[in-house]
Amino acid sequence: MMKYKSGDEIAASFRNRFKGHLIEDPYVKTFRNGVKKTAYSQVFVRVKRERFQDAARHLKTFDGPHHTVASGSDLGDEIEVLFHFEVYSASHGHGVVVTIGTRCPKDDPHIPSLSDIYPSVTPTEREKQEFLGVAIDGIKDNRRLFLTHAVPVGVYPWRKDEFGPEKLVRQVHKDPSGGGDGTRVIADHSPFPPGGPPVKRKGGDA
Amino acid sequence: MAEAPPYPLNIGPIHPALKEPTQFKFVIDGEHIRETDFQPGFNHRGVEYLGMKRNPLQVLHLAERVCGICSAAHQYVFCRAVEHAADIVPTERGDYLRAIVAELERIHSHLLWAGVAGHELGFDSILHYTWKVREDVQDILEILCGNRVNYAYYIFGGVRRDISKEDIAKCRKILSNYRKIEDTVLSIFFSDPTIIHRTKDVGVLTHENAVKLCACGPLTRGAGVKKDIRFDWPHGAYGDMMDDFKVVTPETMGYHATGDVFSQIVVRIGELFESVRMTEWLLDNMPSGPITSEPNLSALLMAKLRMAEGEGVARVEAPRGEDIHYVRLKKNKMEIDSWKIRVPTYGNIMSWLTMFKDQQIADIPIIIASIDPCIGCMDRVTLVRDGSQAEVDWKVLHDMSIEKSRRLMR
Amino acid sequence: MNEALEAVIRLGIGAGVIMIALWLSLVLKGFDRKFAAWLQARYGPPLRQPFWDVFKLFQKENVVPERAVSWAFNGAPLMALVGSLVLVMFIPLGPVGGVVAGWMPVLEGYGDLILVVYLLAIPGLMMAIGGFASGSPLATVGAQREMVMMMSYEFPLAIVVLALAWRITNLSRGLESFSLKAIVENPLWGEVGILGIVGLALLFGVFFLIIPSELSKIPFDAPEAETEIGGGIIAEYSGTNLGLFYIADAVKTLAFLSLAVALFVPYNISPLLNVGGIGAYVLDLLFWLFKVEVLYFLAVTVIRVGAARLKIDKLSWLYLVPLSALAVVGSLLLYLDTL
Amino acid sequence: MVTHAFIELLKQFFSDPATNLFPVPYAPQNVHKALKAIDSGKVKMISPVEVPDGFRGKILYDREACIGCQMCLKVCPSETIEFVPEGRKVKFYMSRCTFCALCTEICPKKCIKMSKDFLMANTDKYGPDMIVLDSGKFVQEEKKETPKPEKETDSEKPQPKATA
Repeated sequence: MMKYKSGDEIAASFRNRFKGHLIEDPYVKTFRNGVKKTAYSQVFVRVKRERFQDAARHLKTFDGPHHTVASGSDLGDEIEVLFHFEVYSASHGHGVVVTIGTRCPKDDPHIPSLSDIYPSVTPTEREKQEFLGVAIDGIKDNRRLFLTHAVPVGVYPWRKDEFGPEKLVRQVHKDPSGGGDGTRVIADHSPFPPGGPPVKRKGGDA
Repeated sequence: MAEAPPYPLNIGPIHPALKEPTQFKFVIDGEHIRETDFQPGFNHRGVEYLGMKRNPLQVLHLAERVCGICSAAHQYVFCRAVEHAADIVPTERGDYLRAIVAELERIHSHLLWAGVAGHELGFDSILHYTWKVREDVQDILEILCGNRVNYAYYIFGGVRRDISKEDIAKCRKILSNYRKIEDTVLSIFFSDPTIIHRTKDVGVLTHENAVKLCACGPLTRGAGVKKDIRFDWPHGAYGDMMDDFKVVTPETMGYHATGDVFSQIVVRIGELFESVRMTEWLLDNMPSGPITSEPNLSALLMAKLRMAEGEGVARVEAPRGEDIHYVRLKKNKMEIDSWKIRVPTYGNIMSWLTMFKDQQIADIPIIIASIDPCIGCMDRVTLVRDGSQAEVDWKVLHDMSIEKSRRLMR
Repeated sequence: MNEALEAVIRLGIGAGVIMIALWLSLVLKGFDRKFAAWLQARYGPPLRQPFWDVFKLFQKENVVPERAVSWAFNGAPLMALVGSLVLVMFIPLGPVGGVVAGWMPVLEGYGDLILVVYLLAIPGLMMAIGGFASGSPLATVGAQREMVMMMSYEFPLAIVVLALAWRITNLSRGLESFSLKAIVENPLWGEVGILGIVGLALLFGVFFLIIPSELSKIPFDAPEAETEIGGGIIAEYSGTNLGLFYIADAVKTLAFLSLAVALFVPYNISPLLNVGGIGAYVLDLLFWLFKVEVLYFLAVTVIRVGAARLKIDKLSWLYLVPLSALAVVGSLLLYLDTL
Repeated sequence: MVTHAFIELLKQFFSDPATNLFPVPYAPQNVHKALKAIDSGKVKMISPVEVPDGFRGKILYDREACIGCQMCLKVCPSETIEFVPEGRKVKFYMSRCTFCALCTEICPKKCIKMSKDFLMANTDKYGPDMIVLDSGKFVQEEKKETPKPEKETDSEKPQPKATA
């Protein structure tokens, strides 16, 4: 029988490996439910963008990482993308949810793709591109996934800044840039305008 | 007609094989599929965006409406995610009642799926049979939760209603009815020659692909991978059940795990009756105590949730597979700061596309149905397009419908 | 003068038969739907529902797709209906022999069983033409499947018909070999020995399984396959055209089931009960209706609700190999019986 | 070939159908005329299946007992409830209601509750039937009545704990 590592051991392993490249210290949350109080835990690891792919590779040293989804949020000046995994899946009671995340500044919104390491991330990476306006370098399929071409390029529903969808809430037909009806956007359904993802200048209101 | 084969064949956005709008683009050569592409997004409702404008108690009932079939699963997982973020501990009895509703929902969802799969195969009688049988479990859910579809049963810290003695008796009676029809259902699905002909070696997802593409739910168990979040990540009452119950795979039912549609039928029908046994186990072993750790809703909302700061991930084995929510709460902010839903169908897209390889057109509906797709869960924004002259404005549609109603009333 | 009079009388009878056939076929369809519903623990639509369906379809707009070949697209349903109605003229609709020995199909003597088999192919062929003319990939796939289906089931059907016709000639009473009249008036079951009965039973079994496929019913409805290709051949049809196909299908069902009754169970009940006169005719008519309905229930309704749709490759194989082989064995047994 | 499905279907053929033919056996040609006929007693309506206790249906609102604290507005997920500043009362737009019953639980005066009425289909979503303004005084009446024994639950009694 193989040895299963606990959440704390996984967090410690990331802490040692990526010392100096961590955005915040990896932390573990452990919960106990039910009558028998069986423990299960989740680990949050936030790594700087440069070492993000390494962190994803490091996760592979634990048995059977199962990728579920990437979530993301607008933190104000930065955009955070979190990839949620489970290690020791199919282990009957030893699974640990590991979330590895990275951040990128809004004036340089791109992060590396994990699709070479985990082939199943492509749909969720496509979703992050169109919903957060963050470019994924090396994505396997650059088209939009969920948003139809009725949503203008340059509007990202999860952004809480001027690229957010607030102006679309009532008037879908108005292009935020002014003219046009905004419904026919770009032929290849790319989530970004020709120049790449929108860049927020520091201090500017755009 | 003009094109020489291979020619494109679009299934969707509206097609009898699809119960919800989505689009498949196939390149076919005679009866054979050469290439497949998939375009979701026809039913996107922006649930996550809506959620970021509401407080957790409101979102609880929005999360429920992400999907009609696995609504309890979405409430359950959202509850857990907020509890993880806000450090609320559910009560023991609450955990058990939650698991009961989740398992009952699995029974109803798998019966529903079995019917839909039968319909896709042209076997409508199975649809009528399973849906007739499904009414019973819907009745239990109605007794327990109040309504048949959106249960509104979960709350942070536990559940909203307790189960009474007579309700337990009613549940047991209905569950024993399910035990009685078990053999009939198994033989209808596992030994019908036409069903076997249509599902064996169709839409194969190999073990290797299931692991590599991170498939989830009955799909992956059909391929022989024992992934089941109820047991892998033993949350709630499932931690107590780990010794008594095992993951259902075709092997445990006495079949080979080939990963084809037939294996998935085996897994789902097997799980259905496993869930019946699980519910009975939960009813037998239910601990006493309060059903929720914070019965006062206003205190829960204004104190605990408003003051909470943190993030949480929760996963639940919905009937269709793994359901995961990520929630981040900020202090002194009523609204949820960040929310991400991932539904089983989303996780299975990549596996789905490999399943169409070298299959026939006739296999398309059952392969689509085999992962139990829930496009409505996966897509989450609706866009009302207006302004363009070629398209009908919603106001015009609204006026037209009012006019029609008036005409009918005459 | 006499010939002209006879032609007029036949025309009148023909028109009457068409009317009766249209009405009866829709009533039988109503029964089919009702029984299917009961099998599925439903109440089902009222018996008059098929009439409402036709009535409603005839009111609806007839949409012709842009890419369709409109003359073929519009002509096919009409020709399908005409084909089925002509078929009705050649097949005895009602009890034959016994008290009413003189009663025969309207066009009796103008065509034989070979013609009937040809006419049976016309509605299916027309549906395939309509499907190809629709210009939609779904309809094209459906039409291709229909052609494959026809090629498959016509083969065992031909064997069955040939075997029966040959056996009738072999009775050496100077009967015309392919005459329906001869077959109906000389039920073979009483004429052959034990081997022959087994052979006939095999042939009847093959014919029984050809019924649902000839009528494109589940599990043999691959050309229409609602959940796969959205109705296939009829995917693009609407309004009157669809209504015509609907009626053509109903009439063809009636005709084909009457043919099955005429070929294999052309018996009357009145001699058994010793009734005479007009009562015998009414009784025989009811008995004939009963036979048709029983066959409808067994060969169409029960099979339709009790099985999943087969894939076209399996379906084609089923008719070309096992059923054809069974038909050949049945014919051989019939032959061995004469030795 | 006799399959298990055939046997089950034949069993169903000889038993009663499972459907409840609500409200009339066959779809009427004109729904409104049919409804009028039912109202006038010409046609007998087949009643819908009974709903259990605790069903969440149309909202009942005791306007008198309401103190206008607006807690219900805070939890309503779908903006069903509108605050009317005159008199500090609320009104409910039933066409928006999601029947989650959060307002009934958070109400400090328990002046909102849910009835078993679920037949609310209407052509006008702002029609008089679709806006709940006042459904009589039930809070006081319930207080007057002798307190009903609560549904007996086994949560208070000791239960055998889950055994390992």
